[in-house]
Amino acid sequence: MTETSLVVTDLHVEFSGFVAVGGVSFDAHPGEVRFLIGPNGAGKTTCIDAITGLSPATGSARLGEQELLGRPVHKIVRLGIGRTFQTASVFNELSVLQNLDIAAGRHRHWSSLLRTRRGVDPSIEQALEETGLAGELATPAGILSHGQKQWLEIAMLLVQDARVLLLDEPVAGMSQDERTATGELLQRVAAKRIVLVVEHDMDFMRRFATRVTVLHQGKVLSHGTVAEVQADPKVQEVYLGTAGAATTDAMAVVPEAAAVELASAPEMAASTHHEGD
Amino acid sequence: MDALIPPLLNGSAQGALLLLAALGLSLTFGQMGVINMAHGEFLMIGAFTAYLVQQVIGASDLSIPVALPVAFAVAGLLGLLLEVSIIQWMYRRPLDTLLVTVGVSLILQQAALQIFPSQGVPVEKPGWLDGQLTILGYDWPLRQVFTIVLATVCVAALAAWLKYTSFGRRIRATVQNRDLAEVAGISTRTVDRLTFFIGSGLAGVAGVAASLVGGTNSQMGAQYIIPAFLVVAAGGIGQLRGTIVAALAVGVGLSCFAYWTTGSLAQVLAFILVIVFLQLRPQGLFTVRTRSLV
Amino acid sequence: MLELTDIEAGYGRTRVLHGVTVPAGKVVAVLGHNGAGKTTLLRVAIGLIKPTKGRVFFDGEDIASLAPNRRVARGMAYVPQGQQAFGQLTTLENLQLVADGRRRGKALIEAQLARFPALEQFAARKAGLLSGGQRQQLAIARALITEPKLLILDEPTEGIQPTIVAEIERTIVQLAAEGINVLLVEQHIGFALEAAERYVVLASGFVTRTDEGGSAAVSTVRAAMAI
Amino acid sequence: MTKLRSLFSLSGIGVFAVVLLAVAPLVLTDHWLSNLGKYCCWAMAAVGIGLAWGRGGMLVMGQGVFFALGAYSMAMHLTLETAGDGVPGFMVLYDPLAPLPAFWEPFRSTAFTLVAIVALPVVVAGILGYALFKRRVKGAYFAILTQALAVALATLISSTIRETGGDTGLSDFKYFFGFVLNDPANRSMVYLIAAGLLVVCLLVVWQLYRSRFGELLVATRDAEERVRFLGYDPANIKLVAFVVAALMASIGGAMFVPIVGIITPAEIGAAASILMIAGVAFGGRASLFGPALGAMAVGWGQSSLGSTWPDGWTYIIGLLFIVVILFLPKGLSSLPARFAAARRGPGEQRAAATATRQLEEAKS
Amino acid sequence: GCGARAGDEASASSKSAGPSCVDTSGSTIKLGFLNSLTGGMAISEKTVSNVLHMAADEINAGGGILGKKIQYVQEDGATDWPTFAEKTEKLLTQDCVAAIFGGWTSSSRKAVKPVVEKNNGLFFYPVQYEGLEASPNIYYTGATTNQQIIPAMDFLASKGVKKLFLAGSDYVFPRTANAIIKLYAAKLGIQIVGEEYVPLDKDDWTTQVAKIKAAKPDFIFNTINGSSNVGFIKAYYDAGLTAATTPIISVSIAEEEAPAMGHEVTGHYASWNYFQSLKSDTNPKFIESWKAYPKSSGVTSDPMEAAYISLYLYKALVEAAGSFDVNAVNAAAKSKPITFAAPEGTVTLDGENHHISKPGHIGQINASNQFDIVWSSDKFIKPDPFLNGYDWFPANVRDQLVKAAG
Ligand SMILES: Nc1ncnc2c1ncn2[C@@H]1O[C@H](COP(=O)(O)OP(=O)(O)OP(=O)(O)O)[C@@H](O)[C@H]1O
Ligand SMILES: Nc1ncnc2c1ncn2[C@@H]1O[C@H](COP(=O)(O)OP(=O)(O)OP(=O)(O)O)[C@@H](O)[C@H]1O
Ligand SMILES: NC(N)=O
Ligand SMILES: [Mg+2]
Ligand SMILES: [Mg+2]
Repeated sequence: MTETSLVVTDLHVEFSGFVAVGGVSFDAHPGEVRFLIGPNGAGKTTCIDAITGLSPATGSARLGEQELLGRPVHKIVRLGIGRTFQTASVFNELSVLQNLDIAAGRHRHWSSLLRTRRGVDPSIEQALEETGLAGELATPAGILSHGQKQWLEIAMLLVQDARVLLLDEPVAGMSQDERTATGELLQRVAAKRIVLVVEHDMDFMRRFATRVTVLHQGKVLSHGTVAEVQADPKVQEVYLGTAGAATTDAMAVVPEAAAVELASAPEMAASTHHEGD
Repeated sequence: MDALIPPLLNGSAQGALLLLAALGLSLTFGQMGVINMAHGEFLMIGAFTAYLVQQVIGASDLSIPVALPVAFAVAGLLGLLLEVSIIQWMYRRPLDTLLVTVGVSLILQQAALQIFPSQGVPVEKPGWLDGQLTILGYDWPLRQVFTIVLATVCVAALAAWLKYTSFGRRIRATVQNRDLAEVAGISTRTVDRLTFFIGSGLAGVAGVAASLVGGTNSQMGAQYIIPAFLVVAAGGIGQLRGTIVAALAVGVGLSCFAYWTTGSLAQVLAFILVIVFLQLRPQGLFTVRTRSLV
Repeated sequence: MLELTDIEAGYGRTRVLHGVTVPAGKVVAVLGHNGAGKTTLLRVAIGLIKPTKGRVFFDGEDIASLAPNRRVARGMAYVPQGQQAFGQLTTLENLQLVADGRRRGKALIEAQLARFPALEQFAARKAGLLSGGQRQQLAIARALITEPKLLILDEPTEGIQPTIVAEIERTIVQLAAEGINVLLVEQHIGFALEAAERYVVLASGFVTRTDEGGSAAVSTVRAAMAI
Repeated sequence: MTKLRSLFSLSGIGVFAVVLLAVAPLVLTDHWLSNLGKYCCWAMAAVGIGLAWGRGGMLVMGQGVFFALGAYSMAMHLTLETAGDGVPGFMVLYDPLAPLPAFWEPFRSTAFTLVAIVALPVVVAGILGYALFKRRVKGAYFAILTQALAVALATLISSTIRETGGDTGLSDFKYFFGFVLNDPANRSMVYLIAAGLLVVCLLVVWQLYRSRFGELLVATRDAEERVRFLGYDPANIKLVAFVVAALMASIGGAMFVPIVGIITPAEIGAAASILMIAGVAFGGRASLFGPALGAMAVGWGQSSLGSTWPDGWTYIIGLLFIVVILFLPKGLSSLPARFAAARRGPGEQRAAATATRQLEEAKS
Repeated sequence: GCGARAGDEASASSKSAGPSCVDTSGSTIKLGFLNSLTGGMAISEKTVSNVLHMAADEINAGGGILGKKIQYVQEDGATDWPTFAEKTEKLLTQDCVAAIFGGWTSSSRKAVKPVVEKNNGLFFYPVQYEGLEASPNIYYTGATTNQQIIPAMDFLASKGVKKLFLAGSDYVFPRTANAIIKLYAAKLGIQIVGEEYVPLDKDDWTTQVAKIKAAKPDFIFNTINGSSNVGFIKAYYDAGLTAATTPIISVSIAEEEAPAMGHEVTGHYASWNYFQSLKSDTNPKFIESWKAYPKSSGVTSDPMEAAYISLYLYKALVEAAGSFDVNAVNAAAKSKPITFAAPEGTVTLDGENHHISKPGHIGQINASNQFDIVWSSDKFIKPDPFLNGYDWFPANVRDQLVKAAG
């Protein structure tokens, strides 16, 4: 694998004595949808916080040759790391287009800041299509619904052209169809980028994960393919419970055809935005 | 020693007065997030109340003890009126409360100027505050000791109220997330009103203490408001012990600087030091952090 | 117990709900896509949004004019979407806040701490420092402490680990069995339909389907959601 | 649509310029013209506050500090110009034998003074802003801190009477860069410079508001931490707005001196700084013209209502604060939009048609 | 087009002082009253403003000035010196008043001065001040230093004071006055054991009083203005100082202020030219009229008296000149001695420096907050704003000041 990878080695995060992450190592490569799972409080979000510079950490997190730890947040972003938040945060007063335009700004020369936006960047248009937000272009982001905001966040990552996407529970609160669409979007995105997803939706994980790392109490409990992890009794005990085997969720009964049909973005948009039409 | 003890004694009294002025703010600003620029005028109202009490019962030994609860009630009720009429509509934009209350403070100042004699009114010190206490061979005016005792009592009462009743929790919950507090069964309106009543009432008490220090006139509140805010900010928003430490530090600092340099420069130095301190510790002395992003 | 009829509501001039009626029932599930108006509906139910039209009945009484905290006092409890907690208060204080003034307040807190071990472990930690899932557990515990007659849950299992999701699902079924009513927004359609006596499907603020739960087919519901 | 709006604003600035620069000198008496010049100076500071506060969310309650930098730079120069080679008269009063304080010396130079008016606020605001924003000081803290700075500076000036003229201030200037200030022709020239500078300030914010920077600034106001995760340092974004605002205040202060003929700590202290904000809030903090017009209106109110009804004026300005913030948080300039929206009625707000049209327009 | 540049002064000054717009054709004459009715100094200035109204009413009742009734325009200086300048200009150029009366602080006067000079107007200033000034466009009816400060020092010397402490507000008057006091004290052999200033708008004096107590002076010279005095007095008594041990001599506490201190101030001294207790022919009438005046505060004081007579002085000047014209008024002041039977005695205007002669008095505060006069100058003191008659005042300073004043 010649492309740059994200390599986390022996990551430690401590909060005034409490060890939230105690020596976690994992890696993620372009072309895969990497999952990070584990019980509540296992340290997943904290790992992402550490990689993105939000929490002070020791150990190492490298993107290719670049060490990420110890840099300020915005410098890490400029190296190509993008993330979403467990609770969606977008610029409420700005329109969807403006949100995306700002996200796209990282690649522009600073002098372009002083000029007026003319036209819509192709990358923005594409991201709008991908996430089905095209109809909401002029909507202030503050009045989007929960799920729409999450899509907007993903779209912002896309236009940001991040090399690494760290997604903290990206499908929480989405309906099954929307989860499917999002998962497929992530699969497409992952072709050229590193995608790391934190999720508790096991059906979602089963469908889209290539490799999985399980955290527990700040340590790696297990890792491997979906099947390997699911079969691990330790994982079943602390995390999966019966969900490892049973299929309480509707995902199992989704006809493949329906999923495919739903995957095309414009229809998805039509189903979510109302009043407008 | 001569250069240290007197400013220390003076300064702790000055700090105590500042603490009294800041105590109400640590509730309304620190806990509720309301930036009440009219707090100084509530203090002024407390001082005028002391005057009126003296007019009614004479400047007897009793006048100040009587004036304290009356000033608390009067300033508190005015604060309540302010909350009900204006502040209650503004909890979702705390920064704007600053501007609204600037308007209130202008109006209260002008009203005081027109209602009372323009040169101010005299509030007399009761006889039992005449004299000094001798500490380490230095005279400590009883009036200063009284201010310290008063501040201590108020702080203790407030701390106990916040700690031993569930009210402290409810105030903090209400400020953090009104909707959530409401659906957690808290009557946020009651919490708001009561907090504002007590915060403003404490300003009234501070006003009685201030009336024994300087002039009682329409401008007096303006002297206290910015230092009081600085003290609350430097102490750490919502941190009672921070407010106490900061008030004493500023009081002693002011006094020392005034002792070593000049009164005017002392003001400047004290301000600059607090500003620099806040720059170094933007969350104040005692910090509370959360992970929430925005 | 809770019944909403012909609700119209929104934000400012934006209307989100158009004549939504939610029937009474032991467990009522509200289903719908993102932005369909589910959360808005629940906010109307608890009183955070005043509907511009329609009526809200609780225990046979019109409660449309009651403030949320009065509704809570009458036995409604609400778990909002998005892992909400009072971040500056400790976990324990978050619970004490609702237990204050209740008889057996201490015991109620104990019971919830037993149900959610993570909360017991981090009782002294500021809730703002908890992980997302821990906060969500806290939110549910806070609602349960009030011993409500009606529990309103907005995607309660969002962000929670599978073992505890199972625990919460068990709890919901159990509460229902104990006679507590539940109004539930849930994306796990399977579970929602299993638990619900009745369900309502919202699409773009309109009710597109109302039916008995239990035996309902997931595909029918999904079709109704996509209208 | 946006394009149209911004052209509309531009022509608004044009009209404003014509009124200030051509019409006002023709119709106003000398007294009112110089008053108008004074309002223009406040308006410059207000335009900056609009940028920093309205768009950037930084409630700058101490613009008096920067106003002072410009004003005192100018006043020191004019004082020295009036004093000729000697020490200014007021200094002789307090200490006849001491020399001119060292920091006064460079202000003998015209060039240095002009540079100082521009560079001082940039440097001071730069350092201050850098320190504050890097430490993530914001909201009420920021407001109170800046206010405290204004108080501290005013007190410092008051307490250094020999060095700065103290509470009494600096006044009695005879010349303005070689021009005799008493000459009406020169006074209208000074007015025209101030009015012209105000128009320039408006043009600057007009461009900033329609630029990407303007959007970024609003984004930073709404979710500062989130901006970080898009690869920007919000501290820098805020810093730019803060420095520009400081510069505008400084220029306003500098022009205030020859127009009004006196500068005192009261013009830069807490009350003065708050009054500047009053104008901005009144006119509309986030709008283009609101801050300038609001500041001018407050200035005019002070001159005219303060005359006819001195006791009442304080009540009016107090009520203005309350009513505007309570009922019109976006200021008077939001009134037209409100009426329009009310007429349009509900439902159409998020009309998809508009969005699509905008997309088309943006694409082309 | 550009106007005059430095150097072509002649053309400039002729242009600037354009023809006066004062309208003397009707049956009334417009005068401007300018005091702080709002802000910190309203505390002192409101009374002065009220007494001006009373004087105007009196003069109107007596037939007005040159047969014209006074029609006054009241302006608020708002305790803001630039506002004083703006309002002065407005009164002179928009309202076209014939003269302006008011002001209190020296700062306000210094703001007004260039404006009245530029527009060739008239300003009547009624408060004791620090001297070292004489403008052709200002008439000073309050004391200059040699009529108040110097008598006070003479009084202290006569009492055998050896150690003096100076306490003042931090602005031009106390600073300058104390500079002069220090010069004169050196001459009198009085040691200055300390000097403290507190900003006008602050009134916490506790630390400064502690310093005073430590310095053990025989007397305190008080040049504090406004309500800051209250804080000073309170801190003074808190510290256990008394009139018996460490008396205060003040130049700004008068009948009005004494009862407002919140502590009885019996036994302290003040140096003024007028006291309510003064026995003179015209004083009883003045006191009576004031007590009867609707907005009265009940007592009279030196600044009020000076404001009161400023209007009468103007009337006398105009009637001597037979005209409201500024140049004519100034010429009349120079050509014949203007005298006026003031409550403080018969005062004479010095046509050169525009100050008036005044008697120096030291009063001691009694239990009813009135002043018992304990010392008086042997005659009316001629105004000497630049202290020409005092050899201890350095000539080079005087020269520089005169030069700086232009
Ligand atoms: N700033 C902090 N101070 C103290 N403890 C913290 C802090 N941040 C996180 N923690 C603790 O670290 C642990 C890990 O939290 P983290 O948010 O990483 O969990 P998570 O794996 O993302 O869980 P979830 O699935 O619930 O989102 C939790 O117990 C949390 O309380
Ligand atoms: N504060 C608000 N102001 C204006 N519009 C809002 C606001 N909150 C929500 N909306 C709009 O109301 C509609 C319904 O939102 P709501 O949150 O009720 O959806 P939801 O069904 O709960 O979606 P989700 O599953 O994503 O949580 C959305 O289109 C959203 O844009
Ligand atoms: N002249 C005075 N007292 O300022
Ligand atoms: Mg997490
Ligand atoms: Mg929702």
